[in-house]
Amino acid sequence: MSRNKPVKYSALGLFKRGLSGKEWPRVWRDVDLKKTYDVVIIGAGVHGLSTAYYLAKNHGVKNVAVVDRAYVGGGGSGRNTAILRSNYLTPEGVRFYDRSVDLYRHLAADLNFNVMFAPRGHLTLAHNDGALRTMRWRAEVNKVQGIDSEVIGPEEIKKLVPYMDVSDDTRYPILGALYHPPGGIIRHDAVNWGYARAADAMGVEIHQKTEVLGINTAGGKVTGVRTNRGDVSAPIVINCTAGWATLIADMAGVKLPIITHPLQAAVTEPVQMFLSSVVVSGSLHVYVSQTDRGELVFGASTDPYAAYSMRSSLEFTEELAGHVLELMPSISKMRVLRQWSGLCDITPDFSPIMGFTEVEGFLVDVGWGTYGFKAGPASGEAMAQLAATNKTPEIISAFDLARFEEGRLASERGAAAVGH
Amino acid sequence: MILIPCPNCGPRNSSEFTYEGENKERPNAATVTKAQWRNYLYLKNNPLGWTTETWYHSSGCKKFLVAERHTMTNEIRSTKALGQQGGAS
Amino acid sequence: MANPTARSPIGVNGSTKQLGSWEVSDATNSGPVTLADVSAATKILVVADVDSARGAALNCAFQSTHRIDNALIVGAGPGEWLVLAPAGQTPTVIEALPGDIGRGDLVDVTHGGTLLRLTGNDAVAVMSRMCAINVGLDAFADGSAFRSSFARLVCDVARDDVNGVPSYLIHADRSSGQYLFDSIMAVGETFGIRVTGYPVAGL
Amino acid sequence: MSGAQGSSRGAQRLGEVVDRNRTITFTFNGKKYKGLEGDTIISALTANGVKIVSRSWKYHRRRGVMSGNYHDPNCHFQVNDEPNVRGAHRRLEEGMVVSTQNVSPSLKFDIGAVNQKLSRFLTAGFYYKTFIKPERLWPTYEKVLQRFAGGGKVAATGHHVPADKRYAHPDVLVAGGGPSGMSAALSAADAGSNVLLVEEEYELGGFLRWGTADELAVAQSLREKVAAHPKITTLTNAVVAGRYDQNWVSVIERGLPVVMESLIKVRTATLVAAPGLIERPYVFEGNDLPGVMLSTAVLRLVNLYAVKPGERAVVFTGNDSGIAAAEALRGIGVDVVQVVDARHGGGLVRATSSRGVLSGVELSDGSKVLCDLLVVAAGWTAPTTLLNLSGNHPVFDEAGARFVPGPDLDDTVFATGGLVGDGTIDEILAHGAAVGRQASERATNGSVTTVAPAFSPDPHLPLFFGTTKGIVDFSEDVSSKDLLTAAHEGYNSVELLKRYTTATMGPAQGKLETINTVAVLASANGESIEETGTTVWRPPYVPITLGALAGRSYEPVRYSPMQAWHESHGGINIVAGQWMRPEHYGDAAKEVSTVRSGVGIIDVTPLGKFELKGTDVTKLLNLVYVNKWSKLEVGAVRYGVMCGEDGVIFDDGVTGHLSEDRYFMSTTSSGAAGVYAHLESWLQTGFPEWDVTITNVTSAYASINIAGPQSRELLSKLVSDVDLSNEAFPYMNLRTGTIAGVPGCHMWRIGFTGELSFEIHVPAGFGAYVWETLMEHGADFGITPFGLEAQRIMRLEKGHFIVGQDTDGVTQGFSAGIDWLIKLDKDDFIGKPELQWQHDSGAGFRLVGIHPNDPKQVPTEASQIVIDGIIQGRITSSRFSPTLNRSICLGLVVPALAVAGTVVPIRLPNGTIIQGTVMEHHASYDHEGAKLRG
Ligand SMILES: Cc1cc2nc3c(=O)[nH]c(=O)nc-3n(C[C@H](O)[C@H](O)[C@H](O)COP(=O)(O)OP(=O)(O)OC[C@H]3O[C@@H](n4cnc5c(N)ncnc54)[C@H](O)[C@@H]3O)c2cc1C
Ligand SMILES: NC(=O)c1ccc[n+]([C@@H]2O[C@H](COP(=O)([O-])OP(=O)(O)OC[C@H]3O[C@@H](n4cnc5c(N)ncnc54)[C@H](O)[C@@H]3O)[C@@H](O)[C@H]2O)c1
Ligand SMILES: Cc1cc2nc3c(=O)[nH]c(=O)nc-3n(C[C@H](O)[C@H](O)[C@H](O)COP(=O)(O)O)c2cc1C
Ligand SMILES: [Zn+2]
Repeated sequence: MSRNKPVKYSALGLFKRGLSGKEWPRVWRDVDLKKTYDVVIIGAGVHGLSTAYYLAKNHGVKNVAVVDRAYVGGGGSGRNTAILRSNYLTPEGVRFYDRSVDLYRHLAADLNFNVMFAPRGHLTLAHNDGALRTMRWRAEVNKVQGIDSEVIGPEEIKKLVPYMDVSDDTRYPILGALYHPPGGIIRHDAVNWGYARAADAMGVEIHQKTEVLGINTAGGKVTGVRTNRGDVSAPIVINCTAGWATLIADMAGVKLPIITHPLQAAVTEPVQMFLSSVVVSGSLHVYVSQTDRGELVFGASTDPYAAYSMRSSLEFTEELAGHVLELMPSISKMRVLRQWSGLCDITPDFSPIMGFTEVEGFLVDVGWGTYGFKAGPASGEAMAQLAATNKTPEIISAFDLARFEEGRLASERGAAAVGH
Repeated sequence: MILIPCPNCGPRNSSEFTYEGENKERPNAATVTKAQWRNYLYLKNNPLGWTTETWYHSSGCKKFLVAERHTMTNEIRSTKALGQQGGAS
Repeated sequence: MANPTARSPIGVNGSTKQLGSWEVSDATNSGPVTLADVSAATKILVVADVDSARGAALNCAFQSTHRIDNALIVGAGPGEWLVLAPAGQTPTVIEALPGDIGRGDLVDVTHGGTLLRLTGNDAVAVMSRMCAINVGLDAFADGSAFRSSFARLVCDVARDDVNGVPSYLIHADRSSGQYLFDSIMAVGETFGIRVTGYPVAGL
Repeated sequence: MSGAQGSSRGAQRLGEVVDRNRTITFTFNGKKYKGLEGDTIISALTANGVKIVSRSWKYHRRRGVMSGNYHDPNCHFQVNDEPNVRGAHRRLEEGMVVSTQNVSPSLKFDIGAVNQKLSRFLTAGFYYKTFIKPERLWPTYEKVLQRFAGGGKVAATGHHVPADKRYAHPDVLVAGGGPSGMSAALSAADAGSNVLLVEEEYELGGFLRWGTADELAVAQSLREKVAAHPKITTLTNAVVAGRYDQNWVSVIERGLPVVMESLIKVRTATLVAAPGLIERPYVFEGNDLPGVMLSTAVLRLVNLYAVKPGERAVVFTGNDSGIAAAEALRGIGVDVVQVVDARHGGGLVRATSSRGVLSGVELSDGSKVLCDLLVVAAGWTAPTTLLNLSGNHPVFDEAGARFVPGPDLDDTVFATGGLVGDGTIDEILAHGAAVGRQASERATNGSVTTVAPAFSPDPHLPLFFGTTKGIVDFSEDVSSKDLLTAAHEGYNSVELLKRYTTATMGPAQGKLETINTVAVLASANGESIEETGTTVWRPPYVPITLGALAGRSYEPVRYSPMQAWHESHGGINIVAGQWMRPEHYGDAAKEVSTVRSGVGIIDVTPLGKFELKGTDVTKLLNLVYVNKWSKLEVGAVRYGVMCGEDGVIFDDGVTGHLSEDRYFMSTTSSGAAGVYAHLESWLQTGFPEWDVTITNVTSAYASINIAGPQSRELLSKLVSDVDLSNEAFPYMNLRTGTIAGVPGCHMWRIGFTGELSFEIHVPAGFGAYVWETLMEHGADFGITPFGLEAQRIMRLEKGHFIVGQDTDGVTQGFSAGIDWLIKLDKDDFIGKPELQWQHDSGAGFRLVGIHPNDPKQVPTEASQIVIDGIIQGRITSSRFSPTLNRSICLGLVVPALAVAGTVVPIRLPNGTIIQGTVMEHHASYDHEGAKLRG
């Protein structure tokens, strides 16, 4: 097996190559698809890639293929608004996402790839007292778990976001916000590429333009996958396909409680920095942050009906603009540059599904809905452990598939109106 | 904005409707097992392709209707009022 | 005890007159577009099977209007009619409604709704800023009706021209009356909209 | 230099659009200039000899006019408080304050230009490779990177001036008002269709506007026909910005009097795309120097504005547009020193500079020519965006060296003009006319019979990049070298290349740079352009202001009939969903004690109210409520709780039996709409045979709760036709009668406060009158109006839970302490299986009353009950009770703690732990209900 020779990225390296004009080596290799792997991971999003990375790094399982019908990060992982936070509502959720943010914090060094983690602070606004009560609830659950999360009032919000209209004569007055200083944004593509590069360096193969067309099973066990590039056998197949998760699971005869809804996003043209925090308003269905390039990145809630269409809609930008101008009327002359859409795999309890299915060796890491990017590292770490040890790690035990039939829903529902 | 041909009102913007999703048969509550009931509650088809689903024309005739929609193109090839045979296309 | 006074959800700016128990504006303005608050009008909701005796007797298809004497019947929904008449005529209107109530209902919703009349040659321009339905003069002819989202409210809208001038009756939930009125006034501003009083004709 | 002096306005041109008699004064970077009415910012600056108009984003290179149209990436300015104004499109206005964006300290001396020196190190994606360690320094580096952010500034003080959006419903919408678009519009209109014709520029005519005398004449004649046609509505300075599902099309009108832009939402039967062609830049060293311009930019500047873009010009061309530009330049007195025609073997190697602007060119024959203007005419890009957005996959036409519409065009979308092919004016007009007729046919009768003449691109040279490296994406400062490096590193598909280098991600969104990007990548991969493909086109076609998208805000507000009274009597509003209602009138505690000792009234109009009529109403009630309804007598009311199929509580309320087949249901205020849809859903989809008609009468009645020991006395002053005595009208009953002379009022003996109380429902028009009358007659009793807060305190004293506050998204029936209500012996009801299983397992939290041991401590709502680090419950409601003079709470706790007398630790937000005791009952006040029944 050919190993990719990793070359360390550094400012010095950049300088030397700038002088010598020597090219950088490839981020990951283009190799032929083999007939057999120890593990086949479907989906080269953050979940598939991080699972592969931790399989190789933490468990020495390196004969792994990550296959994707499109390109690395072509799914939700390449089209999400890259908001990270750990201030969830349920104790299981808080613990899990906190682990993920912690891994993100040191990911650049771990992967030797600058993922531009920016903990700029995360604000969830409350416009009525029901919402404010939910914010308090979240804050208190968080504090019990040691997460930095506090309800703050309009004056403090104004200090963090000077462009915010916090006056009380608006249609949706801002009564307060849940403030979560460690929350922030990250350069999502860099995370995907960084994981792919680091996994590849340890021997994992990344196969783009490789579409899974079927799952082979025998006697209740998975034996491999059928792809547009031929059959591949593997005793373990992990479904990390988010919006397409039920289509893959159906191939294995596994039913998942998931509905696919498009989620849209948009960016404006860049302007000089004026917004450092991430601002979310559940009641107004909008969230916004400003990237280092100066664009505002917007998101909202999912489209109201199930679809696999990734087309955009006009009403999305209309609603978004209306609502964001309620919050920041002064940005009325900024222009929306581009809008796009991705697919979200929504579960009944707004929580993911990680673990075993009734088909032995067919594992799922799905149900990531509108919030799964931030979970990438922790779920990859846990799924790798699960695949390598055949045991469910404690940190994800609340998120098993059986919980639906057994009536143990892990409800993030209360706080999930716009759950980024 | 997709256009939904309401069998009562004619073509209307989808923003006038509430999406109800796949309509599932309610199991008999007297005999149902947990597995069957939770299947009814949580497991819905999520096809890529044609799907049959219920919409509620909440800002129009206030009637529920059944539509066949393609989940990739959002094309709607038929709608019918509940309990009605044919219907608008 | 004094006689009880009924008020519209829309505040009156200026002088009022008494119309039965209702207090209404007595302004008489004209302009390229006018808006009148006719919330005091009698409003009866009839629900019946379309092919029942009553349904047939109302003689008014869904999405159209039909006049019987001074009442305007609006085909508001499939098997659902909104009967509009001058203020204070609830008992007479109910009395005059043809056909028996079978399955279905008849409810006096006079107090549950707000009713506005938007009139003028520019009225259609105002309308086209507030709802997605094609309200072009040909597409939505006199005697037509629809129920749709209007200023983001669910409204029943009927075209009921006055002396050949386009005119629209807009019916919405009473609690949003002031909001609806203010919204139309704001949109109408560029067209020189004027507020006028309760029409003498009564609706 | 940016400060260059002297006018370069030439003699009158045939198609000139400026008014030489009207001068406009404006400032650019603080300096005063003059232009003419009709000038764009850029034509005026050029007329003033200003060559350097901006700095590039990353390397801060000097930039001048390039494409000279709306999309020109070098011509973005800050104008007054507006960022990113398109200077090659926006017309001058008197007193305009124009400045360069993103330079410090000035356009002339821009410190960022040091990046040019570093450019070999700042290759695409350099930041991914650096600033990795030490981690703690990254935030500082990030701040430095943010200084790169391009674009103008927005002020915190601006505001949103709402523009009305409007809807339009033409039969045919034509995007583009060039010859093909006008021709299509005319023939569609002649065929009887209503046509909306939308043109991005200020006038119709397309490329004809800067053409020859003949072309100008054709344009004029078409314009006149269009203007005279009654079935054509024309919008200029408006743009078709997007095409969405089923021909839902966004059109932006610009330059309106008060607002900048407004949105028209068009549902059109058919769409004709006639956007013409966009000239594409050519990649070579020095291609972004000020003085290097596309031929159409030159044609515009010269023929529309009579401006000389330089003194000594070299023209590099692969088509007739370069020849036309040379002609125009000569016509205005520019010295065209050489025309290098690629069709005859000419080649361009690089452009050279002196003091930051173009000074000469080096040609492939080795010659060097001095010049201050290099005109480049490399070829055309078809702006296929509207087709891509319609689901079409354009295909690459090798010979024509551009994309053309693919065969999979939606049958309601048509294309004509330059987008489809090249030809003489007559051929363009003929194709436009045929397509216009097709669009009309499809719009009116569905089937298309007209056959359009064959029309395809003429052969064009594939001039994408030359032998030297240059800029590919001008707005993102991405060079062909960057692209090659990235492809070599493995970012070798268009999508990865785009995201890694940011090519095509800037304001022009690929309209100028996609083809060259793809061509460079194709060369790196040894593939064809077709195989390489393009990135995904997305809306909008051009950027749209948030203000236009937002428009006027339609956020319905609901008021009760008594709102005016509340506001004039000190009521402080609270937003409760769509409703505005008084939270209190100054002192909620005082309102509580007045009610407890005398009488008070509260406006509860927002309560959901439905009239249910029919022979099967009890069946419906039995289905949706967890309790039983068959034996409810006429005149009685009953409390009920509704759960979902998952057993989770979603609403509660009281329903009364008015007469034989008529019931009156009330719901929570926020639950009303949901309950209505829920009931209709079961009736329409589950039990269509049931005879039940539901009428929403929420707003038809003003609802007032009269509460307090003296409520009966007060009400009896206003009611004569109903016996209000306890015997005749006991608790949990209803009567209908006349209040204060208003007939048809419902009176219910119920209340949320725990006091003797009457909830009255009065025909809404009389609401204010009845309220005022109650206040008047209550004066003797010291009556008080009370708001939501007093009611919340009293309901908590009485131990009533609030759905959504004391319950949440997973609280099943048996968790709320309503075991007595849930009738598992009923055959069936919504949620029964789950409730049965919850009953059997005893799972889930339990709602209990909790009294803090320190009666002065009021634990904040949401305070957690934590034992051994594990969350065991939380406070859902808490208040200081003025009646009991102590703090009281409701809370959800694990079953083990739900035993009266259990002491639980409550963690306050500041971390302090206080103790609370679980109570026997939810109610802390009058648990037996003696007051209610009195
Ligand atoms: C607009 C938007 C905004 C979002 N914002 C946030 C946010 O701010 N914070 C946050 O935490 N989360 C956010 N999310 C959610 C987040 O993006 C996803 O949950 C997450 O990226 C899922 O990652 P994944 O690796 O599981 O799946 P994906 O990244 O979606 O990857 C799935 C992959 O599977 C591949 N695939 C599918 N079918 C096949 C097949 N048959 N064969 C081979 N490959 C296949 C696809 O090509 C795709 O690349 C957002 C999502 C969207 C759409
Ligand atoms: N000689 C030249 O300079 C030249 C230049 C371009 C095209 N041509 C020829 O002319 C023909 C083109 O004629 P035509 O009528 O197709 O194009 P055109 O370029 O004359 O007109 C197209 C018009 O559409 C407008 N437009 C583009 N996108 C728009 C949008 N989204 N919304 C609103 N308006 C939009 C443009 O502003 C332009 O005025 C081609 O055959 C080509 O060979 C010649
Ligand atoms: C955080 C973030 C920032 C983005 N910024 C830009 C941008 O500045 N310019 C741009 O053209 N697209 C931007 N995009 C959108 C992408 O171009 C693209 O639309 C998105 O990844 C979805 O892919 P698709 O449009 O190819 O389907 C951004 C996307 C994300 C997730
Ligand atoms: Zn309908």
